[in-house]
Amino acid sequence: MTRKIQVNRVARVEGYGGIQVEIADGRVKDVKMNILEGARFLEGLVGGRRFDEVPDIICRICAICSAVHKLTAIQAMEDALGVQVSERTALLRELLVQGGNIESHALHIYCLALPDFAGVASVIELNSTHPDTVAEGLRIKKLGNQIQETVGGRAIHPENAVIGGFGRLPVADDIKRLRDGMAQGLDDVQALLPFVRGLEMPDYREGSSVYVALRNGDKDFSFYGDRIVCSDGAEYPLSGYKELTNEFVVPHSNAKHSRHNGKPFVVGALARLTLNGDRLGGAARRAIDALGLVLPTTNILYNNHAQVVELVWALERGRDICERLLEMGLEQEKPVEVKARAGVGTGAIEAPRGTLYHQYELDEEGRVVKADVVTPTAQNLSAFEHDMRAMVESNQGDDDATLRLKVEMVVRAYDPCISCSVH
Amino acid sequence: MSVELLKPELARIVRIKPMVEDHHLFQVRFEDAETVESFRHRPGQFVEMSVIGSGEMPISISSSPTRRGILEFCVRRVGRVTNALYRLPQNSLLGLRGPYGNGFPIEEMKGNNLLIVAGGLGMVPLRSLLWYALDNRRDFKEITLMYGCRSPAEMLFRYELETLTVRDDMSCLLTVDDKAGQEWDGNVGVATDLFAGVEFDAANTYAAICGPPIFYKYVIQKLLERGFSKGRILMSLERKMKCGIGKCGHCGIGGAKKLVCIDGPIFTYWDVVDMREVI
Amino acid sequence: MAKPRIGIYGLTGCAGDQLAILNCEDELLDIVNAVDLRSFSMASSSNPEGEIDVAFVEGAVCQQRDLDELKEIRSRSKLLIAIGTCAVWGGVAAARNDIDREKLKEKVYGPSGSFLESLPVKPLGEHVKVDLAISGCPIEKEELINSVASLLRGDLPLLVSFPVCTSCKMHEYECLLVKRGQLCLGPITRAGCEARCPGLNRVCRGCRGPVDEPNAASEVALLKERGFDRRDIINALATFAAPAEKLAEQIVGKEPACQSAQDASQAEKE
Amino acid sequence: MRIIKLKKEHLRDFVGSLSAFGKLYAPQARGEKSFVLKELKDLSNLRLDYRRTILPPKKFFNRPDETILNFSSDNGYQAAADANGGRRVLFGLHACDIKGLEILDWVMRDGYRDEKYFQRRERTAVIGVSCEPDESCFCLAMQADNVETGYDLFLSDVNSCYLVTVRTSLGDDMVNANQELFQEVGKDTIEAFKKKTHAHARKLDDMCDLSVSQMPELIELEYMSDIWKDYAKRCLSCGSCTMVCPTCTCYDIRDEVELDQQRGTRKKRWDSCFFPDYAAVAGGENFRAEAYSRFRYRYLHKQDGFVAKYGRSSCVGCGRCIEICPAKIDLRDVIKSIEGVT
Ligand SMILES: Cc1cc2nc3c(=O)[nH]c(=O)nc-3n(C[C@H](O)[C@H](O)[C@H](O)COP(=O)(O)OP(=O)(O)OC[C@H]3O[C@@H](n4cnc5c(N)ncnc54)[C@H](O)[C@@H]3O)c2cc1C
Ligand code: SF4
Ligand code: SF4
Ligand code: SF4
Repeated sequence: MTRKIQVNRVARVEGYGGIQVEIADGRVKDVKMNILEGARFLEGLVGGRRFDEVPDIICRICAICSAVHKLTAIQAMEDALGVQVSERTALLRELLVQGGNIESHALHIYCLALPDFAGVASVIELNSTHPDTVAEGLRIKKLGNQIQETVGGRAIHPENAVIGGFGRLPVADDIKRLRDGMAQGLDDVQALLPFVRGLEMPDYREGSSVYVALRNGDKDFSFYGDRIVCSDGAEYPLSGYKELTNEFVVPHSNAKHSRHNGKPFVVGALARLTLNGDRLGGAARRAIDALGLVLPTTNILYNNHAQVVELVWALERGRDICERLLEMGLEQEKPVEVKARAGVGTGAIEAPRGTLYHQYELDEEGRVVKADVVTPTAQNLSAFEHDMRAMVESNQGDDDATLRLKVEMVVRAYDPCISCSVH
Repeated sequence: MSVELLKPELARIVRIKPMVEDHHLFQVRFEDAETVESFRHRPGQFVEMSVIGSGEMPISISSSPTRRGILEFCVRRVGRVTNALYRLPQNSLLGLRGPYGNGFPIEEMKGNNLLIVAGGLGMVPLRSLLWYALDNRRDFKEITLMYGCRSPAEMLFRYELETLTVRDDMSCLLTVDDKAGQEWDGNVGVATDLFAGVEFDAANTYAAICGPPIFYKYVIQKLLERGFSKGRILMSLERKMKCGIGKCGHCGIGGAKKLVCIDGPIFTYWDVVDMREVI
Repeated sequence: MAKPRIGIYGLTGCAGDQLAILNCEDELLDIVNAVDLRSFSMASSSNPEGEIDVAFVEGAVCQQRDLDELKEIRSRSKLLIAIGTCAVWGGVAAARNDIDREKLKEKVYGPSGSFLESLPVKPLGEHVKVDLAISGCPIEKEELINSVASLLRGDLPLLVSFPVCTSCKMHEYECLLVKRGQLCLGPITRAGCEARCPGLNRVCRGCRGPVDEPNAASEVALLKERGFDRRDIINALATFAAPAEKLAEQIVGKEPACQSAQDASQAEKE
Repeated sequence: MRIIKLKKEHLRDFVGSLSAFGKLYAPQARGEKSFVLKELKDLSNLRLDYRRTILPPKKFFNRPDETILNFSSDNGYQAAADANGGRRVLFGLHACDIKGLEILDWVMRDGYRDEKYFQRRERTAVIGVSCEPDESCFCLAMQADNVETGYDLFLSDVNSCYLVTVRTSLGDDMVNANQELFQEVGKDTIEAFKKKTHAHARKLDDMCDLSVSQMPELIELEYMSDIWKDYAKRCLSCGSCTMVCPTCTCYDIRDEVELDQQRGTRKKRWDSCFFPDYAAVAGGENFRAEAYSRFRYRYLHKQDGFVAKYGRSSCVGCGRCIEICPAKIDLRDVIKSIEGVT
């Protein structure tokens, strides 16, 4: 007897993807994450474009992670063109990354993931059962957008970030406002901790267990890094990301898959916490305890918890960056002048969903010869399937609807960004 | 008092009378009793009418100043604000400001014959003049109305006008381009056909005309043939308007030599004959 | 009055316009309370669909699946509103419809990607009737909220139709084209963004698509006069609204439309 | 008339003192090569070497985009509080801009007097400063190189000092509040002033070979000319020239309703006769559907219609539209094309 679990369109995720599970005679035969989102071939489309046009185009890969796409592209271009930016610029960029991260994590936790646990269809319904939580969540989400608007010039596709710096720097008053918002955000997020701790987590055996993230120096917990580290002990320089990802095409998905040593691996909040979590202090450390989060875990559903911890961290880190910027002062500075030249450059930043890589090869005129973008969701797709399989195997006794919800919860726990994965 | 010239006053739709398709007559009264008392207009003037929440538009006052208290507007449903107006039920509130525009030069016209020539929706501003003249019958000599529409079903104020055809103190000539299979035993043909068989004392007559752009061309030609001097042909013009008080610029004609909202909407043919972009 | 039935859909795109809706943090709950939300799969797992009054559709048509979905949505929607530059003009994905899809696929996916099905990228209006177009990459929150408020009344929204230069002037931003000689598309781009980019010292790249009557020929000519590389000009025009602005290339390429264009092509020959 | 002298070293002190008479606005740099009139918070930002500001002073009286009314479905329309109604001092306006304001006054007074505009005007002090023309200026041809009224004080640069013409009682108060900064005008200064004035006039004259005396007739005669079509091919209809013109006043009105459908605002925003929908009415009729007819209309209005109505062109020769046109259309060239003198 074959049993089929099918989800035509996974809801509460960005983009268009479906799930197909086939169980034959008690054995899980097939698990597929069908990525149905159309391919835009953006890597192909930027061919021939001048270097300075590329970040604005390529960030359109995804709205939710547009800030980090833009900054990763900028980083890659600066790498190729040998551009060094000021400390102020670097701080503002990190603030922008945090803004994107705060918005994205808040969106995912409060609007996309929590409804599952509360047994409702959406944040709108959640609002009738948990109005305070929703209000807090939307406030934090809005703060994330305010940061992106203030620093990036727009909440989505932040046009202010350019190669060499920023078009126009925010003024001190703006930064003060953000700092105060961050303090409020830290208050708001507290109420979430006991709530999330109390959630009932569907369990399953043997999820994916190789975690990958960037690592920065030897002290920081950061979304930036100088090397790629894997929980199986492997390490790569940023420019060696292809040895990690080994992207390949599978016929049921418009997005490529990645495997490391033939095995799926996981990037994202849970990976970052597993690998670098010991570097966390302050409110984030306390949040781990408050959530009762025990690491390492192979249950990807705890990625939701990890995102909560990172949200706390981002708010705290964001506040510190603001303080630092205010100390430094915010005199206007023009973007560093950039001269076209040939070269290859790599950029890598931790996006909300995991490590994002951009690489560009430029000709002497500074026009793109080759572009490569590897997104976190694409890296995670193999792991999606692995974890869904484990979830189904562990919960075969459930009826179809429950099982369907559980596999969907696995997918949602990854906080997939399907447009990103295809691009 | 508010310094904001563009501020409308509240008025209530007391009655909505569907006339022909997509043309309703709205009977409206100001909310404020004092305004009801103090509001005075001349035939040919218009108001800026606001549908609260949707926007504002210029609409001619279709009732005669001699019938006070309730103002009548005949509005054709054509776009955003008119559509919004049509959604309003009876008894709804509206915004009105005005009256604006010059209106017909009544004082000057008194003692003369009056010829009114209307085409289609052009009857709307002229109705005010018609009833004004009929209510002050002794001020005018002969009164003639010529009104043409495409079909009987499009004739505005048909019932009202048909009652005028039996009056012996005026001559009311109605025509349709095409019976279109509808009940009609009047004239068939374009408005200018009605000139045939009518005698004019052009030197002692004022012609007031209003209709679609093409209408002006033919009617004016007819009037000139009949010896009307350009200064005695009065026409009502329509242009895009936003403010109605001569500031927003949209209704300029002839390089804004004239603004339809304050210099018009009533112009003599002489006023505009040499002006660019008029007809 | 019954609440209008609304559906929010995304074809191929970055989801920026759906996110822009979710970014109305202060208004979101008011909006959804005022409507009967029939579909918004990015935000809800309960999507009863059925007949709807207003469909907001984001993204461009990039594959047969998009087209089928679009037609299906159209068939049960009274009003179909294209939201975002992808839906209205094609967006970034439509920049190079001149490249054969098979070639692009090969370039990005290699030989094993041959299963992928892909169409030249087109805005919605090329395939179905679009009742209203709210452009922007992404749409502007203000314009969205105003539009929804108008629609709730039963009025068609009033959208900005003048060019970015006009906004730029109202904000008194320094003109990057005239004063700094940069390649700005503001003169032919539809405003509504409050000239965001010039305000950030960045040229307008035309992310909201062209105005109703863009004089693209003159824009190209004046940019050439200022010494810009033809390729960069054409690239700029083709960034967000290639299906519309490819025209410019044709106009200028074939017959110089105006004096300065003539001069420019003259100069090129010499 | 009272004319006194202000040494340049006292300028800053004097300007600083003006904030006692209202919020002080003065020309300051914007971007790399532009200037704007904005609130002067730091005296060292004052830039009297400016040629022209991006927007003319009309922006203070006729705002680019403002809420004029608030409405609610049961209470109707209420005038919005005037956020721009306070006392102000505009320091550093050039003669052409002062003339521009005077022309604006005519329009705002004509027919229906725009009270809100005049309240703002009356609460605003205007202090003029003499200027150095650049290649886009042609104020002389437009009779706006000098103004006799329209200001409270006018500062004429005479080498190391300014001659200050006191025109109004308010100007007098401003001077009296700072008596110690001013001196009587000596013979040397008078001589220097004469020389400077003469040189200025010569310079303007040399720069400007434009005459507009027969424009109304010529525009009328050339109404059907291809000149309009030729220029319209280049014109982008970007609206910039009308936005920056000191005397262009067109605006659009729109309503914005809130989500609750109960409340909203009516807003007024600058409009331009270059836009395709400017003269378009319901049902698809457009009185100026062609780009060239819109291009022509601007000249028809400024150089013909306005002359017929007010006896002079509404152009003051400030050169803003010339400087800002991305397509490099120079109003003087258009005029010369019509005059056949190119
Ligand atoms: C002096 C005058 C008197 C008028 N009298 C009447 C009348 O009695 N009955 C009647 O049905 N119509 C009359 N009109 C025309 C009426 O103003 C337009 O039909 C109406 O403005 C259309 O508005 P809308 O929002 O439905 O159309 P849309 O096409 O959506 O127009 C949007 C806006 O543009 C402006 N506009 C559009 N068309 C016109 C126009 N023809 N004239 C002026 N402004 C316009 C208005 O501000 C309008 O709100 C008159 C016009 C003028 C100038
Ligand atoms: S910067 Fe660009 S948008 Fe602004 S006025 Fe100049 S050309 Fe127009
Ligand atoms: S200025 Fe141009 S590119 Fe920037 S947001 Fe506006 S339309 Fe888009
Ligand atoms: S038309 Fe041009 S030069 Fe004349 S006043 Fe206006 S902006 Fe200045």
